[in-house]
Amino acid sequence: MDSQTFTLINITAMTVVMWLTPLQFIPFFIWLERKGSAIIQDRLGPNRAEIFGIRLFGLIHNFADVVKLLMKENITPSSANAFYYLLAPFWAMTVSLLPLLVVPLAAPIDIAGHTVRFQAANFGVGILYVLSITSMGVFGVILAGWASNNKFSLLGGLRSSAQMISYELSMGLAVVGLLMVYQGVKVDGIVESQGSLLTFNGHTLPLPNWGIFLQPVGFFLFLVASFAETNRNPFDLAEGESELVAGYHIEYSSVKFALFFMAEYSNMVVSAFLVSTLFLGGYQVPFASTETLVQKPQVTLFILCFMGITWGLAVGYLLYIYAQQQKPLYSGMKRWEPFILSGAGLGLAVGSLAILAFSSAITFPPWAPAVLAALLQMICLLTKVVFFCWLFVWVRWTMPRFRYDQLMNLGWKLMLPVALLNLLVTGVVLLIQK
Amino acid sequence: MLEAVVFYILAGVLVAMGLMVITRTNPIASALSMVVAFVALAGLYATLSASLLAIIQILVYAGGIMVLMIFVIMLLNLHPEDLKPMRARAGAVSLAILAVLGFVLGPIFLKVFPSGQWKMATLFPDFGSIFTVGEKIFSDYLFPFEVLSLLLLAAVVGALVLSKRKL
Amino acid sequence: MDLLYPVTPTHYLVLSAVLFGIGVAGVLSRRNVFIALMSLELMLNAVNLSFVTFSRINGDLTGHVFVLFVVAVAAAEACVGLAIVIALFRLKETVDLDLFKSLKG
Amino acid sequence: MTGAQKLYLPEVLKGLAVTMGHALKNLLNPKGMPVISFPEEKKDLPPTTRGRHRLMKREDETPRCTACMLCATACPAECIHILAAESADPDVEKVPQKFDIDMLRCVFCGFCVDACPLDAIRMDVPEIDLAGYTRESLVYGKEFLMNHDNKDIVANYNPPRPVVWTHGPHAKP
Repeated sequence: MDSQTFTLINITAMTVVMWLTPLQFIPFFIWLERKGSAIIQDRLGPNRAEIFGIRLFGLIHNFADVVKLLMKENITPSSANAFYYLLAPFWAMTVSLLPLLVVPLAAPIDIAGHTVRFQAANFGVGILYVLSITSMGVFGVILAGWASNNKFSLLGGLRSSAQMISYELSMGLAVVGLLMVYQGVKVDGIVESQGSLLTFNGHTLPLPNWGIFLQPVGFFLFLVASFAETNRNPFDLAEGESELVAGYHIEYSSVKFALFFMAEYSNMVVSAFLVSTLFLGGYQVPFASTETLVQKPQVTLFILCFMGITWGLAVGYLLYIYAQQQKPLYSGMKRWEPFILSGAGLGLAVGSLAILAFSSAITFPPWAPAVLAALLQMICLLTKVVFFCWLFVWVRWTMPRFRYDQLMNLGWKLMLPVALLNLLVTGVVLLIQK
Repeated sequence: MLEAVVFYILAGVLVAMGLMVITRTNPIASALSMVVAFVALAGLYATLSASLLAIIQILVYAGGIMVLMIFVIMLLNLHPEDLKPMRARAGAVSLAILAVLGFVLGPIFLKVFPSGQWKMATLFPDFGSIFTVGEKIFSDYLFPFEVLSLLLLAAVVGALVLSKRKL
Repeated sequence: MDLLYPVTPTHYLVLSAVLFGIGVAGVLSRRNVFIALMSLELMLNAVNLSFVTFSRINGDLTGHVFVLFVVAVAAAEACVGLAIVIALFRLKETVDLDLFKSLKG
Repeated sequence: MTGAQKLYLPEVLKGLAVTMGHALKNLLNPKGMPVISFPEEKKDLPPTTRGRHRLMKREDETPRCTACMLCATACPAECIHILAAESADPDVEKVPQKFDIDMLRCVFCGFCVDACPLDAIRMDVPEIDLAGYTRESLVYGKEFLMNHDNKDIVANYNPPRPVVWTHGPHAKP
């Protein structure tokens, strides 16, 4: 296989993977949202849907939802503009899947003379691509609001598009600060430069060279702006239930509603990926650069096993106490289910411990170090992404909704000046350091 | 061959959407066709290795100006009698004049500048990227750039003065 | 077939001319102020396409810089233009260009 | 708002700490959640709950109702449908041949109970999960209303205490 064919296959495969990644995250995210909101509000959350008695702590509810949404009546309002009405959900979904193409899942690795890249598209314009794609996302909302021919959806669409445009500015400026610090626009370059340790004035600080430490203000601006961009609480005025019923997707039912719903969650997954890639070092494992991981596979294995042990034990323990402390709540739940799952966690922990114990005896085949490093980096990135997914849920069930004038004031009178000031300070500091 | 296919697809979309813009009765439909036209134009810029401009085209035109336009169209509660279709005679006449002009000027143009006259130059690396364009702006065109920021400020203030009911 | 393939800069320039022509036709034949504004944008974009093409022909970035300026000016124009439209709409309750003739003597 | 509150962020962090505290507490001690898992566990309802209707019976197991139609007239939702028939008992003029209550229309106002001169209809069966798979299953007939009452409630039935007016025209000195 010549290198060109290999690159083509590599890019195609990664494109498919990056398109599917948000889709894979959506059921998990919805489950997280439901269970997270439940435990925040002292509830149990969904626990009823089952397949042959297996409930997986409410995860089966997503399948039930899919079936429900697919079987519902697919309504098109008679006075709606049919073409644009149909176009809107597809537009929203398509646009929400595109930005992930530039996010690298792991550092490129060399296997058998070929370089495998874990990034679908390495555009020269890098992160600007993401900004431009997200700016196209407004049209889905606007179209849905206008084409449904309903005053509530029109109001929702107008609100949400005004909000998205306003916060795009702060988001762009926060990214510009990052570009100034890392001296590049390409996403893989930004992630690579986050692998080293933080140096300030010639001193090396015991902190990774992450965007959150170099641009703390930019990080908060980007985070808040991404909450607003995804129309997420506390900025979900587009669907202010108390006044607009459901906002721009009020007239959508069945599959079309499912598309909007999925687009919303997929947007959040993309935001989580972007925040962790730009500001939390992406795939970089803190304090262990890619070279370290590739050259010392023992270290990689140790970290992997350590993660396996801790997570296995934590998950096992949580599920065990769940199984122990059931009131007759989940009546009809198979009693063995939590035990099996907690056993799996425990098994993961024990297996990791065993590998760790015998790791000095393992001789690595030549391809193994790079693959292990890539695996660890992917797990690291996914951990960060899951954390941000949880943050989205956490904030949603904590914050009340903003009022519209407060939202606009925050965007234009607080965040935009702060972002500009952040740029100024960053520029001055960079000049002094030179 | 691939370049030709890409060019003709993008050009076809661009011209079709341009025609849609001027023929649709409903301004929203026009504006959305315009968005698609801009995306096609961005693609054409990309084939001319102007990657930064392609992104700017989508970011500013499609994501900014057109959203503003659609926003205003929705904001003004247009009466149905406002939505007049294209005036067929005026459209036909203007297109006819343009076609005649094209048929007169086109051959002259092609005579003076034959198809093979211009070649795509060999490019220096990073042509059209954010760095090279930025370097050009902040070295040779610094003054116009600064003046431009003044213009934008004036536009912002002007728009505010014009559209706000009570200052 | 010779005319169509291979794609030369002339093709881009012809496309630019066609786009400009569509814009002119739009301004001439449509009285809806939004569509007239959009046709103006089409004309600006046609010119931008020429700039980029010439820039590509000469391997020089001046055209790109100019396009950026044009985009900025177009943004300013759209912003002020739409503000004027809103002000006029408040006055006349219409978006028909023919009815905006009060300045005419 | 003070300056720190205007910055939003410190207050946001405080709020996040509160919710995270709840989340962790409930994650580690799911038993502590104040949750009733409804269809299996039911909440104890107070004895004065206004629940589903039942028809009272005489000692000879015939309905007390004499099909006087006062309840059906008083009903604002028009959910009571009565068909009268001759009574076999010479002391009683009529009995309901049919006494249907459409629970899908009932608004649980209790006017029928107030209207009944014979105390033949009561709304004291503590059932609040009135659900069914068909509309027909929620139209309760005479047999159902007479025989499906909650025995405990019936045994301990305490009519509501009469209102004692402390002021106004009915006030007792």
